[in-house]
Amino acid sequence: MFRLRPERLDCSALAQGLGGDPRVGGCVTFAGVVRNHNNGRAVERLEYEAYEVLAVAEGRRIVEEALEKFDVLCVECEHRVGLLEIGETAVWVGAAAAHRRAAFEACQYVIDELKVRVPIWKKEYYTDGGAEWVLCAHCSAAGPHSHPEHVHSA
Amino acid sequence: MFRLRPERLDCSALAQGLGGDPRVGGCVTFAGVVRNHNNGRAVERLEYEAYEVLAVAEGRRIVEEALEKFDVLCVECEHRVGLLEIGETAVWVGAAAAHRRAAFEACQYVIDELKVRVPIWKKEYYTDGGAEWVLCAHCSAAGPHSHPEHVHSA
Amino acid sequence: MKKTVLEIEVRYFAGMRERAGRDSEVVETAAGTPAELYAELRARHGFALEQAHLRVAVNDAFAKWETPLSPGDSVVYIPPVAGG
Amino acid sequence: MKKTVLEIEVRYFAGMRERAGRDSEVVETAAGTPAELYAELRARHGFALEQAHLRVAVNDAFAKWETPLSPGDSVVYIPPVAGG
Repeated sequence: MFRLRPERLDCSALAQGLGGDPRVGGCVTFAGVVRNHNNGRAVERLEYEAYEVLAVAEGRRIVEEALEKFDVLCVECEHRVGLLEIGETAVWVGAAAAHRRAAFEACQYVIDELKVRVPIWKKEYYTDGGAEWVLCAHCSAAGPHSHPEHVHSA
Repeated sequence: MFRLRPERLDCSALAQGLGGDPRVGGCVTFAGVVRNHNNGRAVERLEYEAYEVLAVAEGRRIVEEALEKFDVLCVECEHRVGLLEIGETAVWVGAAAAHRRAAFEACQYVIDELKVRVPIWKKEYYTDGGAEWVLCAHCSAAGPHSHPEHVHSA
Repeated sequence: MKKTVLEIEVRYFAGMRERAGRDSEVVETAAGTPAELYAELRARHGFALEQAHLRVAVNDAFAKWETPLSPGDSVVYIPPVAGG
Repeated sequence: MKKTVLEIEVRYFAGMRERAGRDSEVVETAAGTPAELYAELRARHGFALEQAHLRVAVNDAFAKWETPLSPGDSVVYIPPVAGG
């Protein structure tokens, strides 16, 4: 399941929800956290804006794909929208499986795909007073389907 | 840091402890959970026994290696000892980094190495009343340094 | 041949929303596809991004740039995403 | 040449502990290395595992099988581990 949330993500509850199935042997989680820097600039806070209908539809598709591709029992993902302070969780992904390899793979798949496919945008507010919608020069140059790891957040 | 614990692991507190550094952009965690089955037999509970001094020394070495090998800010690992019920967490690994790839790699490194190097053993109590120290036939045949993913737990 | 004029709803997000100075607008256009419509809107609002750097959604689903538009369609241009 | 007899503490874990029926014992042995000592102990307690499937620790650190033993050394034979 994939959800957008305007309030803080409850990572503890999300992690606990993963382990309900007695066949689960391993749970892998990823939390993307607001960093205090990006591309050399000091960041004070972030704002996430989503094209909600399509973001939820695409997020759910990615979760479904992970469930099909990997031998996992449960995959969950939530993404925050609105204003976030440093240290707050912007996105949380969890995968549970009988064996750990599949849980690692599914968790990585979801966050990798989310970052290139789900229509959510981020505005960085800098400590020097400026603010910018993050629009990676590299990605713009390479086209809309390229969005490698070098970018912006974790 | 690596610790052995006779009481339940507090995964929420462990996860929260990862994110303290404002440079952290991504946290990856792995929780190894007691499954209700192994190699086709129904498992009722588990017992973990450690050669404590060496287990702690080797566990800390593995955590140090992860900190050196990957661009991570924090790596933590705790392993349970004693009797565990189905669904309880036997081992928890967390890694925090500015960028997610390093956090995933460090987390996987620690659990992969722990499973082959740290002197901790597991006794399975089966629902049919039997009990056995887990001693993988494959691993015994291949020698002490071989202990691939097929085994026992996640 | 006279081109049909359609009413199309365009919604804007993030940097494009700020550049356009609005969340959405209904445009009357002779554009037959999202690609043609983007050329019009880019000229009107001064959007920086070339079409090649965007994706497009029609009626809340990803669509091709050459999909024929129908009256009342809702169009969203999607700049490079930055979630996570 | 007469071999020296050493007192060595051996501690047992997991299946070896249960097989030996004790946590530890002090053995007087003419074995000069952990390998020679394991052969003795295997014969005495009937341990199933061959040396090739074990590691050995001397004084709480991993050691080589041919490390010379000294009086008072503490030895642990380590069956394949199963943590995690």
